[in-house]
Amino acid sequence: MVNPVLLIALPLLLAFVSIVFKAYKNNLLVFGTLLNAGLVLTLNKGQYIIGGFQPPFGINLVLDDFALTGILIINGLFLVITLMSLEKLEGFASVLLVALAGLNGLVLTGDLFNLFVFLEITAITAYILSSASKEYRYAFNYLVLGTLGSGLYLFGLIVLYAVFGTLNMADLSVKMAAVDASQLVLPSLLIFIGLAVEVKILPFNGWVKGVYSGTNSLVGPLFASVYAAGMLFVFGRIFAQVIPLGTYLRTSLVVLGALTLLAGEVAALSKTRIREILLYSSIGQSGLIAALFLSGLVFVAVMQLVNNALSKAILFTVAGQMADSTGTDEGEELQGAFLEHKIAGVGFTIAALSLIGLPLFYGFISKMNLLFGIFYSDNYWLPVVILLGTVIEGTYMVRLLVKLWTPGDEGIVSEKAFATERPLTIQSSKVMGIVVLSVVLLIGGLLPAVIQDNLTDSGSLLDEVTPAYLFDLKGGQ
Amino acid sequence: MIQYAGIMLILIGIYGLLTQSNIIKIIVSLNIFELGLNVFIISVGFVREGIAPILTSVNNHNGLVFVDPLPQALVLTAIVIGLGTTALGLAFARSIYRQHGTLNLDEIGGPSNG
Amino acid sequence: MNSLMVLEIMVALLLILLSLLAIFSKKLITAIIYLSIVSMLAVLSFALMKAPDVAITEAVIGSGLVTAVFLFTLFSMRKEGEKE
Amino acid sequence: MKRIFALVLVAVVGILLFSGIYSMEGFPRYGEAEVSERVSMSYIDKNVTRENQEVVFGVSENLETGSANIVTSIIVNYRSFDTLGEVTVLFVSALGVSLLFGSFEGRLRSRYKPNFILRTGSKVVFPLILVMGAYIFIHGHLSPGGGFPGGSMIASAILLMYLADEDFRVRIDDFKKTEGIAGAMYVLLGLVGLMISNYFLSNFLDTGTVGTLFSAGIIPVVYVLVGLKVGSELTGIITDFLKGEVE
Repeated sequence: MVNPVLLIALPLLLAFVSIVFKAYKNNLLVFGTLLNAGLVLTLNKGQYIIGGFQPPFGINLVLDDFALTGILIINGLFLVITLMSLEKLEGFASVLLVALAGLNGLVLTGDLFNLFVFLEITAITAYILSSASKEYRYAFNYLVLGTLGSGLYLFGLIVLYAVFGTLNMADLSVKMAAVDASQLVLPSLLIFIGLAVEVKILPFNGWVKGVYSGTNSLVGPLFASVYAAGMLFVFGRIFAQVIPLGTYLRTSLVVLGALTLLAGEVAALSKTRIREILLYSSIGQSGLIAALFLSGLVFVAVMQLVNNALSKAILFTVAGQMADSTGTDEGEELQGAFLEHKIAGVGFTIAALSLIGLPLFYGFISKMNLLFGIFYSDNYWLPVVILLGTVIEGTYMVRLLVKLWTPGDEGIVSEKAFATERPLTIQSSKVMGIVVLSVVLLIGGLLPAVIQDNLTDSGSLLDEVTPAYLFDLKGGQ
Repeated sequence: MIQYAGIMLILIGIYGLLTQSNIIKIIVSLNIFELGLNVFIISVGFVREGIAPILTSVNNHNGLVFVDPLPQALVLTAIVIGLGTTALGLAFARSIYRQHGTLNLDEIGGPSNG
Repeated sequence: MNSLMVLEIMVALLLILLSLLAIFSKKLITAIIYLSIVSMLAVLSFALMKAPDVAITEAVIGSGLVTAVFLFTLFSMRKEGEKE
Repeated sequence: MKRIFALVLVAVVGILLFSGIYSMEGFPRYGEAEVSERVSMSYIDKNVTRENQEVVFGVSENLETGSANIVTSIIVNYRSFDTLGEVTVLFVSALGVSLLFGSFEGRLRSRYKPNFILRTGSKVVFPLILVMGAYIFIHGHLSPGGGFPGGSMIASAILLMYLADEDFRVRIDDFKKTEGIAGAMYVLLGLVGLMISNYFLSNFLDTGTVGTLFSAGIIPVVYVLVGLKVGSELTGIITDFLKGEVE
């Protein structure tokens, strides 16, 4: 039996070792990501205690369906993205190892303060990675907002500790369910704001524009898929399973998520640079997924999250590679770029269409489930908002695809066909990664059962909003 | 009393973050925010008749009234994490200064924080 | 007991006053020094709240090393830095 | 305008905070925390199964954790995983700082020349501070302090040398190696615990009698590692911040 703490401990160990043997740090990174991706496949569900002290006194790791889906996505995508962009590592190999450990810890931990520690680890690696673009003022802006956010999260959890006397998630969720929800508005709001900074919910997402728009083909997909997925999983864990929200608070937070969705999609419509379009689409998707988690629709939210993570990994890799090799990601200047890079182009198209939710792709399955799920939950305005968002998303994505697939004004495909100074090159490692991710999206669309059964024990999360891992806390007291 | 001061410090820190445009002053505000938070956390575990949570040859058994040790352990962690972010923020400040020749975010023209 | 409460109130008021001064001071160097004093006061308040471990750590890290790192940063760009 | 807006916003947040916190049922008034209703009670009793037992300084033996300092027992035993994370935070920020300052050469110089007394004085004080730092992290389970303040003290000794001697340099590679090895040892210690007792970071050594130097199982070992690691990390950060053009 493999203990999931290894997913955190081994990358950390390798990160510490990589400081001593500097020359081998890239090899250690590849080894670590491969090791983690392998370990994920051998895990058994259950509760794993750290230090030998039973919860709520000690820290525990919780590996239920939800967390298992999270670490599968995180470790799998981390491996693919790292292997795709090894040439972009620069000095960041040790930082990436720590990031891997931090992201796994975020999803696995069953303790609120331990979550804060992992939140800070992950956030600090993100600040460092966002300085890869040399736009330090954006990285600084992110640092200030992120630190403020995690500070507010800490504030909220201390208020909870003062009242309930425990930090363990399962213990807290039981104790909080016994209290009138109006008593919990303040700590819930503080924790919401703290996480909203990282999850990119309006109006706390001021950092996203600067940080995402300058990312390269390594940092872009990492942020938009792996980090985003990790943070959303944490958000889902806390707001769908731990903290009970009162009706009014729940509705207003869902509205905030829906507003984020609309604002993101509308902003994306008016942009011409590919990475800017994608970053606003990311904001929109985060708003959507957060709204679903807040409505208690955990299962469909996870599906949409997986779809978003897979698609964004491809989209940001291609967009980042365009910017890295040609120096621009302006849609006008890259007209017809895919005619010379058909495989990458097809991958990009699959990802974009899956993101919109067209049939054949995984996105369709997730969007159908999502709409039915919401209708069954007696909410009639949210599906309308989501459909509206989808229409807007479809408009700009198709417009972008048409631009990238059709040649420019001259009508000739040659090295002068697009107006960039340097030609677009895409390394074979990236093409292979894109193919792998596109195939996953296609399998998910054509044979949904394969992904569904592997990612979650299908349906088990749909019915249970309360955590499945509740254990007997009163024992011994 | 000290608990109120902690909350006030948090508010002063947030006010500083909203109004300041100088990078160093922003980091100072962030530090004040964190200090206030730390004071608040400790105050949550304070017991007026309690003693410090260390067994010594004088206070030698567990039946005595101790202040809550857990918030103290949490604050120790928070202080070190705060040091990490402060150092990184100041390193960014220096890189920004090298890049733009100023510490004023308004002059650089990036998105202002808040 | 009573004198301790008076001390607590004084520390609380000083904390608020000095952090306001730190935020509103025109010169960066004074802001940093006020921050250092606020940190020292926090050490005092930790000691008053029976948290010796935290007090020692904050004294060494908060008011010692953080101030030093702040000053080095300012020092490295002192020409512009002192104007605000 | 910006200031008025900020003031209004902060005032609203403040009113929400004060009214929200103090209207919560069960939020303890200042100085009246109910420790017995929190998980901390078990940390004080050194027994998470909540059986009543008496812990007496210098008498009780082989408890769950042998540390006389209850805060230390939380940091290194009950919530050791947090401490590993905390060390990692410092590690990764030191890494970030050195990445940002990687291209800088030379060393900043002050306007004031250190005089003879300062130079000799600090050379005398330097080993004293080092010993003090080491004392603090070795005795972390008995007295206030521990790995973090101890390590910081070592770093401040080196800071003093930097200030007192313009030509003082540390061999930063050695510190990086110490940092990496100490961190790796911490994780390995956790993995040994995992192998011996099936729990990561478990306290697998004898805990001895409360209040004696060799009494707390892995606590002194962990604190020595943390102290070395924090000391070398902070030294690294200080050295990086002192890099710069020679003016």
